[in-house]
Amino acid sequence: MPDTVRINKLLIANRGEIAVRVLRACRDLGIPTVAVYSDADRKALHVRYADEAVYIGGSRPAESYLRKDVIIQAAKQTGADAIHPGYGFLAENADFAQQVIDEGLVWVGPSPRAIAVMGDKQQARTAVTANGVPLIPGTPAGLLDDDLIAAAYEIGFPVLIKAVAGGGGKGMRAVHDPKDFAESLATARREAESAFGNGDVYVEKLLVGARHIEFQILADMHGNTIHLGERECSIQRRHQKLVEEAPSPFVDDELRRKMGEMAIAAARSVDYVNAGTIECMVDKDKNYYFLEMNTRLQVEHPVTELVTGVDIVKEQIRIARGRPMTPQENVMKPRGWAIECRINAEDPYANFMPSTGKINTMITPSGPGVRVDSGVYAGSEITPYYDSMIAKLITWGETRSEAMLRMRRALAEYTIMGLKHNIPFHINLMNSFSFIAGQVDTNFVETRFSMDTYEDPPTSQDLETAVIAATLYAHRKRQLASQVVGPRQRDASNWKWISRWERMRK
Amino acid sequence: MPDTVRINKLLIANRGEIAVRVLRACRDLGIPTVAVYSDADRKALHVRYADEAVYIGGSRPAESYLRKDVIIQAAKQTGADAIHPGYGFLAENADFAQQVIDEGLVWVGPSPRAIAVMGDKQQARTAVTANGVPLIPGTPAGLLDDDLIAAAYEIGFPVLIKAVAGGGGKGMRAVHDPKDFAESLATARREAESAFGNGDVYVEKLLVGARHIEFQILADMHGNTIHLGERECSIQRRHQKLVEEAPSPFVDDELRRKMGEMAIAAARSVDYVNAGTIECMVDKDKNYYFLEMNTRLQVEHPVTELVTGVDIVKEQIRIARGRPMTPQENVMKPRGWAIECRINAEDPYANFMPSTGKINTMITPSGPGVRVDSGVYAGSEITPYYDSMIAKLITWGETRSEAMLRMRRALAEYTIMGLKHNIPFHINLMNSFSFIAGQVDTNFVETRFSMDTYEDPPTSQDLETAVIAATLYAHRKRQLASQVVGPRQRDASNWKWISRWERMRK
Amino acid sequence: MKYVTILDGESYEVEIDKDGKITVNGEGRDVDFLALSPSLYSIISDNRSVQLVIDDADGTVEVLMKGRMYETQVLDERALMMAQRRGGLGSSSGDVQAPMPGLVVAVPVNVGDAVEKGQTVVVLESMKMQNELKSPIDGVVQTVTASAGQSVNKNDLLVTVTPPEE
Amino acid sequence: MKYVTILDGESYEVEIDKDGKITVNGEGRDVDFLALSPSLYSIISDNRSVQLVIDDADGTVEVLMKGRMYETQVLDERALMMAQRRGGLGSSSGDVQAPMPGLVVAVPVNVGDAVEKGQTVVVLESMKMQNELKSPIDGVVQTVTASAGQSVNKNDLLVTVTPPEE
Repeated sequence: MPDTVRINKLLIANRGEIAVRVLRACRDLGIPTVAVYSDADRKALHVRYADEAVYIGGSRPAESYLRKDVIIQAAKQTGADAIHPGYGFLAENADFAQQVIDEGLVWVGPSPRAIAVMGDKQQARTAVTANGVPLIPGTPAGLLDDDLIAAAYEIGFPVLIKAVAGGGGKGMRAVHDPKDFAESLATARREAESAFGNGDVYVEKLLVGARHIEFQILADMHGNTIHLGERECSIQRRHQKLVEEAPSPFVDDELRRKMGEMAIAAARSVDYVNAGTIECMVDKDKNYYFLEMNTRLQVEHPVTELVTGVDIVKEQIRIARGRPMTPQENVMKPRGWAIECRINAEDPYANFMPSTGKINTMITPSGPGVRVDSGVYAGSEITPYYDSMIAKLITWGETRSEAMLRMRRALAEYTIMGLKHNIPFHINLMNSFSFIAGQVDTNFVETRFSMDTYEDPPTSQDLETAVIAATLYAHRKRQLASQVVGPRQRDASNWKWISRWERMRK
Repeated sequence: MPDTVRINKLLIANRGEIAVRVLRACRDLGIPTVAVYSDADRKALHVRYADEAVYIGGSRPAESYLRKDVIIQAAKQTGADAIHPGYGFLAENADFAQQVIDEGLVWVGPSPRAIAVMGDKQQARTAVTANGVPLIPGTPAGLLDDDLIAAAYEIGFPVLIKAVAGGGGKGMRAVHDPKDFAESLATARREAESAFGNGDVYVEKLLVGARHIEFQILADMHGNTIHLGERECSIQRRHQKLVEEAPSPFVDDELRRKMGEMAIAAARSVDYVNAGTIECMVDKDKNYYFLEMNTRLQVEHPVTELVTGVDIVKEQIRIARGRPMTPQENVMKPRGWAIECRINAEDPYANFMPSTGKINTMITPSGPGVRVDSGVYAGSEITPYYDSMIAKLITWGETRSEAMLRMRRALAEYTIMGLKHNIPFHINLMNSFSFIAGQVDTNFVETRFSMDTYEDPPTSQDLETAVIAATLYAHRKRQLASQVVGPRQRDASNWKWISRWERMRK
Repeated sequence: MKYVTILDGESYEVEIDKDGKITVNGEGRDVDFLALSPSLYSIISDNRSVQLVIDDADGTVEVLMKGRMYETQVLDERALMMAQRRGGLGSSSGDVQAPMPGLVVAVPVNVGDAVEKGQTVVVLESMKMQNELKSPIDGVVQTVTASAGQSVNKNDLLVTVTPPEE
Repeated sequence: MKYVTILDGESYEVEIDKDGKITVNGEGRDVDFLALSPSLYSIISDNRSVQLVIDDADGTVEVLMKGRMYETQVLDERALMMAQRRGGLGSSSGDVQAPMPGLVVAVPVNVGDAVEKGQTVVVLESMKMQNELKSPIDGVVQTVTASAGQSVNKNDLLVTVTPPEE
């Protein structure tokens, strides 16, 4: 039986919305917080909301958020006795977890061994197979290019090239035609090398028309391991999730029971403790395969929170303290429906190109059934140093259709100006018949969705309103330009200009 | 059995947060919306969020939001077939309700007769007494000043002077000492005359140390009348509610059962249909008295929504359509706890003086368990024409203490700049031991709470931080002032100034 | 630059050198002070992160921090000397101005009346509420420019009170 | 003032008189057009209330309304004449600029190459993603100023494409 420890102060080794999310949980628990920040983040919301904030270096992650020693030093210096890693950065770094524990601090996460095993795709496959978990056919890691191409032929195209160290779609490429294999392999290795410092990849069978469905696991030090039901994450682009929901419109009680048992078996294969996620692919015939385990808090955890009533971050802290977790049973009957849209600084009209800049106007949606997890505000700067997700918009409803209607409403309310973002993408997605019907797979966005065509075309009134607005805009701009006085006129009345300038300063 | 009618488009005869709240419900139901607006509200959020918006006149309520004919004309003109009145303005105007019905539109509210009876304090007392509802001892309406003073002596001081047409604390005065009676009476009559065009008042016994507790009623056209449990509204100042919670820390199951039955009996006494609220006073010995019935949606309805899961505005629309309401049983076991803080543009450091101005910065709290119902945004103007409530912050928790911790957190996150507001009041209230212990009555804020004293005094570190900040602020301001160039220097380089001015314009 | 800053009757000597380094009563402080928006500031000092609303009026710098108001007076050397010569710090003004547009309902004082700090001198109706404007100081009513029934604009001077002769 | 505004290949004649009154193809329209913040506008027209994001670039006025993008060209009389003289409306530029700071990973084209609209001409790494920058037009690569391994700033010109001779 583990000892219960106190957490007197907690350091969050992260930034952005997830740092704010963890801060909020600590506030709700009455635990004082320490934020860490880079040069680019002095004005960031997590720094503003934390009780203490420690500067840890330059804007690039390698200069700050990835510096293990500096972060541990920040905890020591402020008297923090626990570290929550969020997701990304050092969250799945077993060495860091070990270092935290060796320094006598509480690590809010699973054991370094569980992180290491699940972080290595091959070790993970070996571990879960021992517990009877089904896998997608694939190769081991460490093969040379020639062996990989041979294996790909053996598995049969289409195949997926995946980075051994990967996550979040980086270093991942689908190959449908054998002739594209060499080029895709090179790109995947390059991306993996650049993102993780490790260019090793492996190949596995690509399931066509399959869904990405994952199970939320919670496990405490008292031997309890449960699942909180599934999340549907098939709305992806280039293997990056864009929309998640809970429950999945595809999962019935029987499939939930079977997959849930499998997910628990997978977690138990590494004696998992704390919150984690079992990612699976599910084909049209409801065959399911273990993809990987994410040994951390997941971006999309809020949809599970809204349909289970469990505050997953609070439970993480509770579990890390050695206490029994609050929920004790698998969630077989989620309450209502929740949908999350990831709000990214990416231009859906320009191939989802990331956008940087300063947010000059922001109206955040609220009201019944709406939650926003965000790390930005009007006045904050989106820099090129970190990933492009700036907020998560989550809605809840009694039914899937109520959750969708609320999401449409919330998206219409959400106003973010100053940079390009993907809210228009989400608005169009929520109007797409396939999405409304829940008929999606992981290729839906890339192959069956477009920002240029609408199932419900604009009315002539819409077109006319756009024309009028564009014309008035151009007209005003032209008038404004004609009012700009030329240099000769300016000299006449210096004083007027000065007073005008002074008025501007106020 | 009533016919079910369709609502194809709904007009909201209101402004501010409650107009936004009703708009959101319509959006969630897929019903197109029409907003109405005055000169002052062209940029208001309810105008931005509605599908259609009709200009109805000048900024003063009498020139716009109180113009019955113009509002009904706006509905006709846009093809709206239903009107939701929100609260305030015409919400409890029986003539307006009748006019709406006579025009063949759906009135989202109770019958004109129920409004009329409950709107007249004396008729209301007569009606509910017939159903065995207990009343506070008091006088009838229409008495002259001399008769009122005589009656006051008979009832026994302290007494309360109340406007017959009143609501929201206007035209209401507590009198503890007989010698103050005449002056308070004059003030109450003057306020009532100015607020409602009716200076008639009556006198009733003032219960000392009593709580304000109210029950939410829902009743449909199918003969169902239920309550959704109580709200505790004792945190008031000058009879204006500032904080509400559900459930009440004072109400046990037995009291809830008894008061709930009484509330249903009161509603049934006027054959009430739609959402309404029975306001009661409850003394220390759990004696309870009917105060009045509010025949409309209540400002504080969200706390009930959060602990019952019922969307009251959606139910109002459902009921108005003649459909059976969704909840069919009294709510005897609220789920968790909810607290609402009214965010008012009032300066708690200057006797709660209302404040006007433009909001230049706003960060709205969010995350788990937080809801904000607001009608403002950064850039919107708070004018002197309407009441000072600009938003409602509502938090939910499994327990009262979790809801309070979340409220503290949300208040700390809430940033509104550009005018004075009462968030500092709420922060201090949430730290007050009496509030934390739930030991409050309707006089708590005025008699036992202060913004100048803290139960937990500032640390020397806090004091020093304030001193450093103040000094740096003054220092910078001084430096800035010394940089303003004198007129002689300006002439030298006209071009520099122009380009500077042009940069400013961007 | 040397300042004396007064809070709750206590004086703090604050020195800010050209590089922005700060000492308080002679002890060095590590302070990162940043404007987030007009009136809104962030301080990180010895790792403590605090958000503050700062405004000034009539020589007082008001700092609102974690829901608490700290009223300070920041005096540079010249101001300190002048204040000491005047024989006291921070005597406040007796002007009563309209805090917002509204309608004057009543003016319950006359020129020459002795009034106490906190005594109502004007009743102003605005935002559907009757607001009682109080005298900021003990003293004598010097001028009354407001009258019942009059509409006034924000910052209009309504009543002035002067301190009693000593 | 008369304008011809083009949307989806269709031309609308829009006239705005000195009082701000508007006609579209000769029919009067009741329009209340208001700036809410930079680029954000509110229109109330015949009671319809719509929020729009409007921006312009290279002669195109982009209107984003209810999650949909409308690309328009607004031409006054002179611009219309010039466009007609040029023989066409709205030929777009062949410049490929860096949309954000980043690292050039690859430049898969050379000067003189024929490229199609939408063909990748530069791969730029930024925000931990590899972004493929495409040619905006069919044409021939005229200049290549970017090279693999190079760090570039926002708006740096990387490649220019000119339309093929006709």
